[in-house]
Amino acid sequence: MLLLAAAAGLMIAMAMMIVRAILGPSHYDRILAANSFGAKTVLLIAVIGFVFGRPAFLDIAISYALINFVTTIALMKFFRYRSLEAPLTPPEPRGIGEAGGD
Amino acid sequence: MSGAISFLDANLAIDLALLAMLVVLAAAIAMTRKLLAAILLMGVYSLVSAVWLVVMDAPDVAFTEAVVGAGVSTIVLLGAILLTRAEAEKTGWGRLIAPALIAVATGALLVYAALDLPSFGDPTSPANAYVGRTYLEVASRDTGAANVVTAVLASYRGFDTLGETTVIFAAGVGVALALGFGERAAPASRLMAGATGDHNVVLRVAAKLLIPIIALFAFYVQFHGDLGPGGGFQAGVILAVAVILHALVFGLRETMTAVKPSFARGVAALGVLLYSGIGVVCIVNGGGFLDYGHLFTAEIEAQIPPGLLGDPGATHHWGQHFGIFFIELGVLFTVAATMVTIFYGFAGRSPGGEAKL
Amino acid sequence: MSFLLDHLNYVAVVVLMMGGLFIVFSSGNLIKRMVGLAIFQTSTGLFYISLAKVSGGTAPIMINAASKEGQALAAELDLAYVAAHGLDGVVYSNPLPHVLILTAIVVGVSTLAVGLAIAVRLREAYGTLEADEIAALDRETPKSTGAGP
Amino acid sequence: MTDALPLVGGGLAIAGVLLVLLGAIGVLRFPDVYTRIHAASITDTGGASLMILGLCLIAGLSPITLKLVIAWAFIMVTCPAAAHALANAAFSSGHSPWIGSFRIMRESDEQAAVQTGPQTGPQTGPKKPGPKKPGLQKQ
Repeated sequence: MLLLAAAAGLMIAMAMMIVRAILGPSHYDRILAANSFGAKTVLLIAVIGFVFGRPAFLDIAISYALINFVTTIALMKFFRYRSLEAPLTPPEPRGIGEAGGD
Repeated sequence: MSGAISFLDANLAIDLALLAMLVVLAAAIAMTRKLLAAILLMGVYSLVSAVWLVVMDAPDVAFTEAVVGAGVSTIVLLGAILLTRAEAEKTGWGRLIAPALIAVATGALLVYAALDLPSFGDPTSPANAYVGRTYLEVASRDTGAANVVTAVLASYRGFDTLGETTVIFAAGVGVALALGFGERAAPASRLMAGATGDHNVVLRVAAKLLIPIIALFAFYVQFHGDLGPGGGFQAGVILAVAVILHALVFGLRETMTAVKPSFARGVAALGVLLYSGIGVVCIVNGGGFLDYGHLFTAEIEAQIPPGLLGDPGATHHWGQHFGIFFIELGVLFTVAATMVTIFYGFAGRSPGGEAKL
Repeated sequence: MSFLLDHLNYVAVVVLMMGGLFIVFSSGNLIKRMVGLAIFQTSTGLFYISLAKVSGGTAPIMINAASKEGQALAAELDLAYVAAHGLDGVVYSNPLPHVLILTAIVVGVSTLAVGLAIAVRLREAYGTLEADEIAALDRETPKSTGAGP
Repeated sequence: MTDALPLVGGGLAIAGVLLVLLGAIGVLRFPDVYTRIHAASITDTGGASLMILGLCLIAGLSPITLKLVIAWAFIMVTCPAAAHALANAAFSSGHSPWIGSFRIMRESDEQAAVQTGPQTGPQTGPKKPGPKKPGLQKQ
């Protein structure tokens, strides 16, 4: 019963994220909402697994946690750099040459 | 667990709440003119529908929807917008009337038809009572796989899955023909992504940490597919996402030296070849196409030690077991390599100026 | 459960489908149309999965009915309901639609990519993504239609 | 003792959800991107930690606990990294915080301001810090 309440709370939080993703106003707000939505989704899937007695499906939650990150990076890179192919270089070297690269 | 609210009510409540979210999201996508917002909401839509699929007892489908809908399709759409433009033309209100009428009329017809369907969750409905029930009864015994979805996908309906895999391969070829293999990707030195003031060290370190873990997780999903949700399709997409993350953070050129476009192409073809090759081996050994019972001849089967996979007393299905294993491997190769090829095609086509060619 | 609740799932899925259809028809922009098509496709999948759901069922991944997990699941079930439908032990949902939709999703994203690739080429050839403008350009210069870059 | 563990776990999960809800309210109500990122990222990681700890208590010692811990580890790596990347991208593309422009911070680095200015020109369409403020304060 406690877990069911937890699932309900998570879904309310997800609905709030959807509102933020629709309203914007800037694209960064939308990415933030999508990313945060993904984090809540991970939790919701874990909780649902326990509520319905099959907690073995946590693999899906784990894959969400990973994929969500990649999508956020892609969106961020799109809005910031208008490119998917450009590398994210380290900041301008301040006297330390190429250190910190790869 | 049984308390004031029963299992079924909880299931239905979560189900309807998620469907309401989906409807809101679809309406928002229809309203917005900003394609970027539409794509972002599309990603959220996939996430919600994946949670809904978990509630509907379809963890395999949820897995696929999660990695495909929220991962690859968002990135592919972003790549397409990058090469075109991010805003749709405004359509006048007058232009919306006819589509709205069509949609409402079709919807009304479909709702009318849907009301004649057996009620939701009916175990005796024609869809659930016959072949699905039979699969549930025999699949585990026939193939030794606990996950009935994997058993049906790779064994009973193996021919269908071969077709799907080939379609994916063909789609990869189509994208490559239309957009190239990313050979226009600019050398890193020409790209000014590391604009002054950006601190990308955290991202680079996190990505370096995550890329091998994502790849490892892909293989876990691949080889765990018999026992839990997972399999070649999901694992292939996750593996491709690892490559895509590398390209996003370290640059496309860098990735192309690690995973060459020609290598990706080759692996995509190899996957389909492996899949159909297994089918041919079965024919050669006296069975039908993809008839795993004949994957190994009797002499080979006799040489496999009985306790190879744990319990020596259990009846084993070496043909089924290895057949499913290799076929999922073929699916993994094709899906991963095709997704990488598609990403190369979109990301490697430098925006702007190409129309003059 | 009432008749409406029994069919609400299908109705909601039909609404989603029509949302996709509306986007496809109403939007002139080719990429927006692809998004609409993707929504339509996803909701078709949702419809199949709703058909496959069995009340009180669980995911079609076999669990040992004697294990702790299996017993917990079986304890949730109404025994009369199980007996009336000729089921035994843990009830599973129908796996077949899951298989169909699983592959359809991956095929869907591949074909989406093909559609988007064609849209990108159209944009490169015509300089626009609006279907109306492309058609107008075609009518103006019928010769140049096939001559992409 | 063993009967109490699920209850404690459920309580922890509820506490985590309350934290997540607080963060969601913050994301909805805070006035600009940076404060929203702040609200979302802290509560997401904190709420996730509490919830997963609670679920671990419910699951007991089993492979599921291991998976929960793995999921937690991934959340703890990806969420802060994504939040950082987001804030960094918003900042360096010239997004002004609600309290005012951050040009003061940039004065030491005038060249950077000149360089990033035109580059980010086309994509700053939706940020309109001026007229945005009053509307959000009224909420």
